[in-house]
Amino acid sequence: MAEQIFFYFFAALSIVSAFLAVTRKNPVVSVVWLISCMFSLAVIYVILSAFFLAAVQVIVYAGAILMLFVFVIMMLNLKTGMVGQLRNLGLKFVGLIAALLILRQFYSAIKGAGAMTGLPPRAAAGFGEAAAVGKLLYSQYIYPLELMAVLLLVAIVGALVLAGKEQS
Amino acid sequence: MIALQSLLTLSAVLFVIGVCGFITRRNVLIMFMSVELMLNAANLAMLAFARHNASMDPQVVAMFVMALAAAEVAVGLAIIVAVFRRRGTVNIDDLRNLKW
Amino acid sequence: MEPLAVQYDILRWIVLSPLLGAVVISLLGRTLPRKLTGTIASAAVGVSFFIGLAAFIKLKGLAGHGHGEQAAFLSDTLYRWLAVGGLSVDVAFAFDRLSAVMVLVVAGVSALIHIYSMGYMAHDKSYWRYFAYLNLFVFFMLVLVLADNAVVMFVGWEGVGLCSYLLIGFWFEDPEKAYAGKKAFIVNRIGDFGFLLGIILIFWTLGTVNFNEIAGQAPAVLVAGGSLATLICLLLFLGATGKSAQIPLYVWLPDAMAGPTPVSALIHAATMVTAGVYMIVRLNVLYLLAPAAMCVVAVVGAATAIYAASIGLVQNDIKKVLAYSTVSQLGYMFLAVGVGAFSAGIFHLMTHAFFKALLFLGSGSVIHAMSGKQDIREMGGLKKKMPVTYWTFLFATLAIAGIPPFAGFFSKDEILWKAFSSPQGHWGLWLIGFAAAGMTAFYMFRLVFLTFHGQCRADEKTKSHLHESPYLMTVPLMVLGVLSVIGGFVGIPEILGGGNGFHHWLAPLLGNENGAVQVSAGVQHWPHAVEYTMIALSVAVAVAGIFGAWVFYIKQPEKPKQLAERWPLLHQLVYNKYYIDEIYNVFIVQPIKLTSTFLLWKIFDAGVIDGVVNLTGSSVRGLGRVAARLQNGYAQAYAVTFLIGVLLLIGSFVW
Amino acid sequence: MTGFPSISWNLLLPQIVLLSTALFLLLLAVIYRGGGRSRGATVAGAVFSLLGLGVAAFMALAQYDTVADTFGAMLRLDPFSTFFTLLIIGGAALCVLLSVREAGGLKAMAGEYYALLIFSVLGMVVMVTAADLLVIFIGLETMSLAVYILVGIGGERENGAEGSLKYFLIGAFASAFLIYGIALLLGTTGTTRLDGIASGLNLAEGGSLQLVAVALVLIGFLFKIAAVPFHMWAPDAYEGAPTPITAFMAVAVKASAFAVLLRVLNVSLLPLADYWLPVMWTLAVLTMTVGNLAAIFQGNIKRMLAYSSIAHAGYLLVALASIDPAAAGVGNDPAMASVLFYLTVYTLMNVGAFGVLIYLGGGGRQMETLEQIKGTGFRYPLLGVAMTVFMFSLAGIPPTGGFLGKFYVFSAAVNRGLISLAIIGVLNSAASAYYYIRVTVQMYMRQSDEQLPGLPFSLPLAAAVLLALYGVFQLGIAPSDLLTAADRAVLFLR
Repeated sequence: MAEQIFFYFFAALSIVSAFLAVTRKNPVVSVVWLISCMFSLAVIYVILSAFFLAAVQVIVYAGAILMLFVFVIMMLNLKTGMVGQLRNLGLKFVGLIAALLILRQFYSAIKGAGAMTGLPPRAAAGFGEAAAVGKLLYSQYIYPLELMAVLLLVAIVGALVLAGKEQS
Repeated sequence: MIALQSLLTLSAVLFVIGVCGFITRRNVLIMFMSVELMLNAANLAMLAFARHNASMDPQVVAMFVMALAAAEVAVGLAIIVAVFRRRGTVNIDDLRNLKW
Repeated sequence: MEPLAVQYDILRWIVLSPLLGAVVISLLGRTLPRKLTGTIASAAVGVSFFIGLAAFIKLKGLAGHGHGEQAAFLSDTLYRWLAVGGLSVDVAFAFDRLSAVMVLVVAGVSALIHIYSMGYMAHDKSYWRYFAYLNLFVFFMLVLVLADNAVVMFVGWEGVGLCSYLLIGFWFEDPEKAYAGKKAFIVNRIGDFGFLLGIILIFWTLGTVNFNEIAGQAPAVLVAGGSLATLICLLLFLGATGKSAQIPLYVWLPDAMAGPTPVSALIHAATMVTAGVYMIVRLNVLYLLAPAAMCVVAVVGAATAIYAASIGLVQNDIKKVLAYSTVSQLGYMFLAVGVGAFSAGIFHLMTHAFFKALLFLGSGSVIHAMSGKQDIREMGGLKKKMPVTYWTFLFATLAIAGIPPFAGFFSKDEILWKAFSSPQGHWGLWLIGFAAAGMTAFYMFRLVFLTFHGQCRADEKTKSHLHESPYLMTVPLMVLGVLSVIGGFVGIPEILGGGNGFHHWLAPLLGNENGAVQVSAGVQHWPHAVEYTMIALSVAVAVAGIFGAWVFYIKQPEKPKQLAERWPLLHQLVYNKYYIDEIYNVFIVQPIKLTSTFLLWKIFDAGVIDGVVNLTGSSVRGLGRVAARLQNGYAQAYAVTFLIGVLLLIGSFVW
Repeated sequence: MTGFPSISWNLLLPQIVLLSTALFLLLLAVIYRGGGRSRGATVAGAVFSLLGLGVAAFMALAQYDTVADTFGAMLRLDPFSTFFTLLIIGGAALCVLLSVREAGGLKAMAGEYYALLIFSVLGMVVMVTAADLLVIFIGLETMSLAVYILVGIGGERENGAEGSLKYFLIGAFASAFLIYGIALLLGTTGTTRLDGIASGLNLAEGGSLQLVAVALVLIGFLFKIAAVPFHMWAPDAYEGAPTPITAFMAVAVKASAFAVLLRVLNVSLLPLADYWLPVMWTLAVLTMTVGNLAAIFQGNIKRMLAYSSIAHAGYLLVALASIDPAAAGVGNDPAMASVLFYLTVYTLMNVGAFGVLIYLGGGGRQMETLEQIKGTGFRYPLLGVAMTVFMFSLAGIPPTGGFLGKFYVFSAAVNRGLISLAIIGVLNSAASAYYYIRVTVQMYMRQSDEQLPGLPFSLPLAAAVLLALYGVFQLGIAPSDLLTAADRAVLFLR
């Protein structure tokens, strides 16, 4: 019961935070709301017994990724919103309608998945803990893991190439 | 008991909020943040299924998605910085030298 | 009955020899002396001709040695080109009775024109390039006529179009000529689209693209008169109208006269433009299964014949007259195949190749002498200065006018007779052909009289340069002159005491003759008197045409001017080619432009239109505002388009 | 819980070689940056890239006939994957040849340029070898990130950064859809393995969620091949990118995405053929038509080729719409084999066309628009001839490979009774001749307004153009070897 209350509270919080994150004028405020959203999700992860992932969510997303956003916003000195007139309002309106229709499609598909209703009452021991994730990562998923290392290397090189000091 | 459908609905709503943010905001940084939101929605769906199917695989995949998000952010922000240096703006509406 | 194929390995050299010539010339052409370049090119085509002759003799021998007289042919398979999923296409050549005629005509006339070109182009700065293109053209043309399946034929078909494009635009510096080349190319693409679809449909219905197999299977598989057979034939005919300059795709041919004159003779008179006729005769079994399509062919042919002839009446450019005359004569050939007289079509194709090549080469000789002037109003009296040109030109003119016993008489007469008498014929078709014959005689003799008779109207400078052309040019003229006289003797009709050998030679390949396809209506037997009357009538109309021209242009040269004054509107209309180019522009080119613009702007890539909108000015700017909603350049517009795609794709999956 | 998967290292050799090459190039970049010798970096980078690609190709060729799984069947090596590995490496090698001048302009960044190029090749090879959606996804992202950066590399170009940003933003957006699809598919079928997905599909129970998932996954790949309406990023990214990278995107990125699409459709989604075949039909028509119509209006040749590459994706989608679900894995399906053949020809003719364009730009005078190339055909005869051949091949005129590719695709469509689709396709290709021919017309039949400069000879560029020229003719005149290989490759697609 408590689980349910927690879930609904944080679900609501995450939706509100997400909504505020994409609607605030000031990008810094947006980032703050996004952090709030990610924290809420981390709580939900815990409810889903994904303990390790919840930790990673906080550390990587809130701690690293969003801080990077703040850093760039500060560096480019973009604390205020955009100036100048809004363009393509009709187009954006069409986009919003399309997005809502897609949500409808998702929702009816989710509802249509009738047979799978409740979550199992209790996860197995050790489910979602670091050891379980780590074991899989370093055995069955060793190949994608190595690839991910390459991907991160590409990202580092790329960031250097693009944003590194221009050579004169 | 939390229904799987509630979790998936939450994830779908977050995903679509991300989509809406992406198509409406002019600030490329916020557009980019919206993409992060969409990725989070996908992760939520994954973890819900992990719990529901009592399978660890979706959790591992979610892990990969987070790593990917980190890589994407590094590159994306670098591109944004490069654009800002050249054009002095992060307003997507002002970036239309390439068209037609 | 499967025809008997006899392997004959040297067949491939008919085709490869000009290709080799083209390669050698394009690699070494810069360094070789001019004479040698021309000789290599001519020799390469000569080799093709003589191998063709050898193959012809061999084929005749086969026919006489009881190998099943019906359908023996020589074949040479190089390699398997594609073999996938039930479709196998070989690069293979077949030398049967039809391709034998075509090879000899194509290679023979080409060789003569090559020799002529050595004289005509002697001072051109891009001599070697010209010969390389010319050899390449002959290569593709021979591929076209020797192909044993439709796909290889299509390669030749596209190839000749390509070379024609290169050769029309030969003097690239002139933008008008470049435009003519482009026009030819694009009009031909429209036709080729039909041809390719026809081939794909044939493959789909018959499971093969090999001509022999098509002929063997079509009567069993396709319903005679069925819509599928009709569709295939109409698509193929669309291809033919493009290549052979029939209504409505004839517009490119008169403009194609921008190319050097020997090119006009080779490509736009003797060989390439007849490819459409050849293709229909090659697939005659299919056409016999589609009477409706044949009717279309006949009507289009007849309409083109008279329409082009009427434009030819008033043209003043010597090459333009010949160009319209070519379109008109091609119309005759389609009239013939349209009424099921396939052999008559090929017969006329052959004689036309002789006399029309001769006419073009003769006009080239005149233009050469006139220092490049082409307007017949500035000519006159050239008879004395250029006797060889004059006499050969006169023979060819008699041939095209249909005066016995010149070559054109026999072939044209057979077409007219068949248009009248064959089961698919109609007296109306005959009447049109008959009228066109009179017009032809008139405008051709108008050309002869204005060019060679009367007083010379050229300025002094041009006059002083007037001379007969060198031997390299006159010898081909004489050879073609002889052929224009005697070329018709292979097909003298039975009623005039001949054996109509030409018809019997081709008969085994023709579905209505060998019984592969039963032609619906029974053959009606006409009394001899009718046939004699028809012959007399067609000779009479030709003579009348000549007489008319004589009256107008020799006896009373001021007559045409009077006519022009009396009916100025009519003269204007005809003189401006019925304003057909303008009508095309307004009704076809512009609407296509507009439609594509509209579609793009309204539905897809609105940004493209922004440019168009800006160009067309403020009148459309109001509409442009709508377009601005989807303006390209805005990344979010891309995202919205993407999103709509997502919506529709999911929608198509879920609902 | 499964243990550590068995690994056959030798199957990984091409990937290991590519990875080592990329790492070595990074090292090289550091060394040269210290010395400030930009020319050395350019040449050495190109040489080692080619060397690495060559060795990798050799390794792949050596195991051409191998059919094996490794890493717990996350990778599947078969003639299909090897065919594409070789195609991608070949295309990349040609692009390296095209890059020499461009990389020279990057000065100190040249090393990174080549390293990123090889990294993205590695990503593509992973994509085409993978038998697991997760691995495909990571390969795809490796490729994409590297290409995003390459589009924006070098500060001098006017619009590089803008093209890169647009490509990146829309690309990340599309990736999110793909991930969401993978998440739903993983949840509903319990696996990311391609064959597992096929058996996990169960339309009776929770079917619509699976269908949504499949649609989202397909969208992710359709984005990469620039199918309309997921195409709008392509012209901007192509125009903004350095020309060799444009070529690279047009050929290698597209080829690898098509490989994945073929594999996913055939291995995982065959039970849903009734759903996706009509979708492919519609997309094919849209993609061909929009690509061609838009290309007609372009004055910039690079942008024109971008739209043309969209149109070509449309022709390839015709083949996808003609796949015979009954023939998959049992008999040879001309539709699928035609994709392989077409992509090979397409790679050659596109690289060739871009190569000529790059070569023309070598005289210190910009050569990107139809205006600028006026009269170049006579000034530079060999380039003129080569460009003409490539344009004719793109327009599908025999005897070039482009004609056979189209013929093959359209006859596959007719073979399946999709006559209207074939008619639309042939009409499109007839219309496309208009804008391809215009390039030739401009080169040969218009005078240049100014004196055209002499072009410095460039061995790598000339080599790339000549190789492409040879290939276009070879595939038009004697294509049987490649056809056989393509036929055989698709047999293993299951």
